[in-house]
Amino acid sequence: MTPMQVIFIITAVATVLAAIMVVSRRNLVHAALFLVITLFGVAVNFILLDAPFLAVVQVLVYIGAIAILMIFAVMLTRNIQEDGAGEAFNKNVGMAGLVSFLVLSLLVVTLGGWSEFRALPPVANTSGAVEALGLALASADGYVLAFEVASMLLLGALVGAIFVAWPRKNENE
Amino acid sequence: MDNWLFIGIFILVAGVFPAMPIIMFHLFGPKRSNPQKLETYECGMETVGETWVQFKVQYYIYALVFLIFDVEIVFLYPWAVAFDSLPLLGVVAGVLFIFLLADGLVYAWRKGALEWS
Amino acid sequence: MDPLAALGEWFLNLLAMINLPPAVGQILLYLIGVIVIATVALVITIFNTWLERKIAARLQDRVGPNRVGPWGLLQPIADALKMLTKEDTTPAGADKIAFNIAPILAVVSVLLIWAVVPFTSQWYGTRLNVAVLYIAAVGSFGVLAVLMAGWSSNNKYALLGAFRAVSQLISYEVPLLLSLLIPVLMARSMDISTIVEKQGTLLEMFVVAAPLAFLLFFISSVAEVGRTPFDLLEAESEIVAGYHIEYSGFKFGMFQAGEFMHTFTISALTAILFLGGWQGPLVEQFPILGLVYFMGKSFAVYFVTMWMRSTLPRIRIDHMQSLNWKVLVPVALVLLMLTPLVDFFTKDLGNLFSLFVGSPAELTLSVRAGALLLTNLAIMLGAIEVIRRSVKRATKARVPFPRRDEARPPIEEAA
Amino acid sequence: MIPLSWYLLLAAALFAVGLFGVLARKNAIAILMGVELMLNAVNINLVAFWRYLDVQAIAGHAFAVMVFAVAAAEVAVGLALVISLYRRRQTVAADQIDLLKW
Repeated sequence: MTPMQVIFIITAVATVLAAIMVVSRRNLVHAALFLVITLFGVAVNFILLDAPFLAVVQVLVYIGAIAILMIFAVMLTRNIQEDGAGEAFNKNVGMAGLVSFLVLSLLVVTLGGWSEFRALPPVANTSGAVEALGLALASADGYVLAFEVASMLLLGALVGAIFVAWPRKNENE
Repeated sequence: MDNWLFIGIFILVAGVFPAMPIIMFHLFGPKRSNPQKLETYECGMETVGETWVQFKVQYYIYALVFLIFDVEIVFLYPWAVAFDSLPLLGVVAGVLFIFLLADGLVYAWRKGALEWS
Repeated sequence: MDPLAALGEWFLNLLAMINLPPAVGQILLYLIGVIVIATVALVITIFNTWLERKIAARLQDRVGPNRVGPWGLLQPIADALKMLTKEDTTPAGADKIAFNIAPILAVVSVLLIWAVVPFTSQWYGTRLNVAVLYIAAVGSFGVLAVLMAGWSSNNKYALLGAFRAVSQLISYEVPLLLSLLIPVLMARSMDISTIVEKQGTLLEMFVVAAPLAFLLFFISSVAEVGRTPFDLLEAESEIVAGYHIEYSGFKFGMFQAGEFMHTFTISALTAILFLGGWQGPLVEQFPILGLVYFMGKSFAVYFVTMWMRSTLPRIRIDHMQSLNWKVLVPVALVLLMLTPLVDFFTKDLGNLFSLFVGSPAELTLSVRAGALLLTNLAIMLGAIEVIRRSVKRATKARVPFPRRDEARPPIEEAA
Repeated sequence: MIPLSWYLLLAAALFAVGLFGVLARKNAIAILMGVELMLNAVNINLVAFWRYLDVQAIAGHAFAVMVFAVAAAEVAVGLALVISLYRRRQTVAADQIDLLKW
């Protein structure tokens, strides 16, 4: 085993274990903190895949913004009654477990027998990726449409979310 | 990859540096604890109820605007790095992107969602 | 040859002689480098706690610490010893793990920035081609630390303080990220060492071409650290002490140390991104001079933060949010829309003029810097005018405060 | 070195865990966390294929960045709905939100 493989296995196991904690903890703040560990594990995987830009963005966007927003929402909607006695799962838990187990085993069986791409291609210099991405995002034969549509999507999300979350005038709190 | 090995080692060492005095402090600090000391510090009053405060929706709105801006700014960094090789269209695309971003702020402002009331 | 590089070479050779594989030697070298950088950052922080007390004292016409050691220089050590005599308490209802991790995370998030800070042209932890975003990303662990500390204390005031602190931190991260984009745009690189290298001459310093971005970055960084005038996180008169109310001794000390280190870190970052870092006269011949320039610029910025701390009053929470969302963010957005356009159209102007005079490169540079400077000044003046008018409109409606004799009518003569 | 299938297996595991979270959790915010896990699994796949197939083709990066944008939009609107719902019905349990159910 090479050192790279050891690092990969450690992060992969930690990532998946933390993910399991995310879906099984009843305390939602704990679940969100485990989510942070999972997200960080994914960022480490991006580093191993020579995509440092995406790793940094993963930390900045997911941990710095999305996880924080999740924790905020958990605390805003905390209900004393639901906190202690409430169940973590709904009544479909058995079915859900079965479905996700089937999906996983299907993927594992398919991928387990797959022998292509055993080794990393030797292209070591991926440092130009950020510039290439920037160029692709803003050029007409690249993704300029997707770039602007993403902006519109985020604008729509911002407007919609504020509209939904902001209390109406006639609503007495 | 070597750079990131350095960062990895840095994360480990940076964790050990502040942990050391805390552990030392835990081991060698005085321990004269009693239940009174471990109570929640709330101006000497008895704590009533669980720790739970109904927070204003305002906190959520700020976090929300921050999230959207955060993601949009991340898009702009590669654009800025590639600026030298961009044609005029590319520059305008970026400026349009920022303009759309500003629209969201204008909406939030007009809605009064940015007021701290 | 650079003395540190020579030392590293010698160390690697030494390890090779005792038959260690080169990879292990490299890792050991990295480990030593990491420890040296982290120690330097911590020592500067410890020194700064003394410096800050001394300068705050001078600004308020006091003497400051002067008992322990010469000029009170050993005061930080006395403070640390005092902290060691405090009791380590963990409140009864606290979430133990999160409660103990939070102070460590608060220091880690700041310390990690020093991994990419260039001290001179040769001395830096490492060069990342995404360094600027790395710095922003690492800062998000600080936000997480605050939220963890506030929540795990199981205390209403701590939680409320954490919410206030986090909403301030994430709000000011928006203008911070926006103004960070300007140096990246002007250097065409996210590598922080490249950004310094691009600021070779006085005219090339980014503060000349983008003074507004410099101001935005500095203000939002100070708010990010939570120093006066943005220290409402620990406004003692309002919310007891903020998110770290339940912490004692060294755990509390870690939050304080993190804050001190963060203040110097943002000063260093301001010096690097806008004031040219280690650049200065004669730095090519003697790279070691770079360290002097870098430290000099950093401490100059740091002095400004200390000066602000001793002179400005605390800002109100609604003003704090309005300043961010209604002044800094719109100004940053306008700046960010105009800078690329101006930059793009002045890119080739130098070639045009060079038909008549001088070398094109130098001319382009001065034309571009001049145009950007004018844009910045125009936006700044426009913003000031808009703010002045809206303040004027807002204050007209205000009822004047009654004069003293009107407010309290004379007491009728008693019967 | 690490074969590509290892990354795909990791992504598959994350995806299955996230799917379980989406289907089985009661709290609406926990369901959103499950969705985040699934989106992350997708991103690992995208980046892994980018690295192993063609580093020059930037599509892997571009799609991954788009996934970030979509995830952010989804979380923003989803959590806004949850908060709005909590204000009216005092609940965040997904199986009690059945007004549209006949």
